[in-house]
Amino acid sequence: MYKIAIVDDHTLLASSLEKLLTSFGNCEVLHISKNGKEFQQKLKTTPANPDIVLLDINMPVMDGYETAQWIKKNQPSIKVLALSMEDDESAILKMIHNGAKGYLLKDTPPETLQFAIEEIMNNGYYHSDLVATTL
Amino acid sequence: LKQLEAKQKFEQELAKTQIEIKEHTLKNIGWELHDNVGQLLSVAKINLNMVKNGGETNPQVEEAKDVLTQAIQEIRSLSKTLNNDVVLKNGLAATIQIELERFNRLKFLEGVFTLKGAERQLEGSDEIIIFRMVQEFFSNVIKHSKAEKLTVVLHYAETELFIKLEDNGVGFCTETTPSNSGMETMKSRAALIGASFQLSSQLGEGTIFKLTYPYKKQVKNHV
Amino acid sequence: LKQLEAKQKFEQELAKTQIEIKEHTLKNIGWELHDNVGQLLSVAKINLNMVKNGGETNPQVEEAKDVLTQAIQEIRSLSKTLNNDVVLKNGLAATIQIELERFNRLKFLEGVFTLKGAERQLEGSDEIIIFRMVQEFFSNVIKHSKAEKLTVVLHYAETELFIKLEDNGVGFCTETTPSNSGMETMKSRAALIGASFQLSSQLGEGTIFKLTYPYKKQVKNHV
Ligand SMILES: Nc1ncnc2c1ncn2[C@@H]1O[C@H](COP(=O)(O)OP(=O)(O)OP(=O)(O)O)[C@@H](O)[C@H]1O
Ligand SMILES: Nc1ncnc2c1ncn2[C@@H]1O[C@H](COP(=O)(O)OP(=O)(O)OP(=O)(O)O)[C@@H](O)[C@H]1O
Ligand SMILES: [K+]
Ligand SMILES: [Mg+2]
Ligand SMILES: [Mg+2]
Ligand SMILES: [Mg+2]
Repeated sequence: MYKIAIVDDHTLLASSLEKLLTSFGNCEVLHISKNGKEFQQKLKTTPANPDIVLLDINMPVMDGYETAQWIKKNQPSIKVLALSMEDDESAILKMIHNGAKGYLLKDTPPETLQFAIEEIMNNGYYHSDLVATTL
Repeated sequence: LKQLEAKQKFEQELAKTQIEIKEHTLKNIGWELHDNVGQLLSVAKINLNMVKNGGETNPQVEEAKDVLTQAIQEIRSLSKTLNNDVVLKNGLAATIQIELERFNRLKFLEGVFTLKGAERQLEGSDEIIIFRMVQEFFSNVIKHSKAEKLTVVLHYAETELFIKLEDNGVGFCTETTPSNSGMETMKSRAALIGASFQLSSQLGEGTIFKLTYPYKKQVKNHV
Repeated sequence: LKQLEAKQKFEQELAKTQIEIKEHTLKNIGWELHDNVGQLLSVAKINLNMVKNGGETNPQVEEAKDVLTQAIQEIRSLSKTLNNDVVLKNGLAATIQIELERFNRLKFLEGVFTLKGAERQLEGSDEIIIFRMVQEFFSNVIKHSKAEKLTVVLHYAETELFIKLEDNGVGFCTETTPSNSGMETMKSRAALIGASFQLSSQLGEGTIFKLTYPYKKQVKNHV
């Protein structure tokens, strides 16, 4: 079972994602946080660390850029998969620069999400066409 | 004289206030569209992607998914329109191009864009005023011409910028048609930035707009 | 002097141009949202309503429908935000109220509005400037205060309008905190319309803004 954490301020979206991930059969959602600060808290209070964090960008209090940077510095074994509405180059570059192992749009088909998780677990990264053309 | 000055200062501050309010509105809309409507549609799509029907796909669900994908794409393009507002950010050429892309996307007409010469950054205020003149011509094309095609040429020559806008619509008789506030404003604004323009049209022949803008002193190449 | 006048005229025309471009953008967005995104969502919903599953309802399809209904509602509310831009159309009180409703809807904070006395229509330009001052205070509340509640009182008294805005956020030390362009602009604009205001705050106590605007000659009751 891959252990996944979700960080997204859009609670409805986060809970839909949780259901989707659970439906894959090989993923288990450890916890959901509304921003980076809450995520830091959850890391402290939860015994198991996630393998992968699905990380939103636009969030109040502590956004995705800052959170990715913090993870890179303090929890380098946790892999960040950015999941955002934003499709502009600067957002993608910034997230990859801050250590994200992949970048998906929120309306990505489930097969792609599942494949990205597999790739990141097995090869350490997943670069979709979107990222490949940007880099 | 003092009174006149005070009045002018007031008018100017009022205009600035109105710009600020509009900017605020645009920012709010961009935010809300992107972070709220866009995400809701993603949620709907995630749900539909989870619909299992014993291996078979349901045609209505598939169609709904396609439509949602389109709607999300529309919202992304709209954010682009919102940002296009800041003329100086992308430069004149890109700003005009985005406007044409919008016409293409919404199937208003076919917009064709050509850039000649090396784009230069003009004075910011002049770029804004030129863009607004182009926009007024575009509005007229959409409102009056019934054209299917709109051709735009931006030619950055050695000492001046030439702009040629052309539609293949119904045209009008320039001698008998009274110009309205749209064309009148164009005239006074062209004078204001030291540009000259010419509008030629004939019934049944489409309409052509030509503008010449001599560069001012400090010109830099646009990045 | 002539040169100064020319420069002022130019600045004014530039501001007008910018307002026009922004209005154009807002109009395009309103149109595209309503006629394009809105329609797409309706199509998606019609499709989902046709999904038959042997009499049984599918929970994912049902959830998707609910979410689409929300998104369609959001788009309707956005049109309201778009139109709110035209301050004079609805009057100051309604315009402020729509702004507060937006905060409530997006769960930024709880906005509470009270109107005392009979609303009067102020001079159009003054309504715009007052609205912008209120908007700047609101921005500060959202940006700096971490407040959960924002209380607004508009009191149309006999000879003046009183406005009281209050948040229950973190507050700040008004003596040591340098005012930025937001507050500075407020000061000069208040002077411009003959209004006075006062900002009081203490760390941990929230922030209160009080404005007094004496009516000018021609006042009518607002319809
Ligand atoms: N591209 C065009 N194709 C056909 N007719 C045009 C075109 N451009 C302008 N016209 C004619 O010239 C007239 C004057 O244009 P003008 O832009 O001054 O006013 P308007 O578009 O009617 O109103 P507004 O003041 O809102 O711009 C129009 O009413 C129309 O009859
Ligand atoms: N409602 C509030 N709650 C807490 N602090 C506030 C509030 N309003 C203002 N402040 C403090 O006062 C400072 C000055 O406000 P001001 O509006 O002048 O500048 P600003 O909001 O920082 O920047 P801008 O120029 O973009 O408005 C703020 O930076 C903030 O520290
Ligand atoms: K986002
Ligand atoms: Mg978000
Ligand atoms: Mg016109
Ligand atoms: Mg401020």
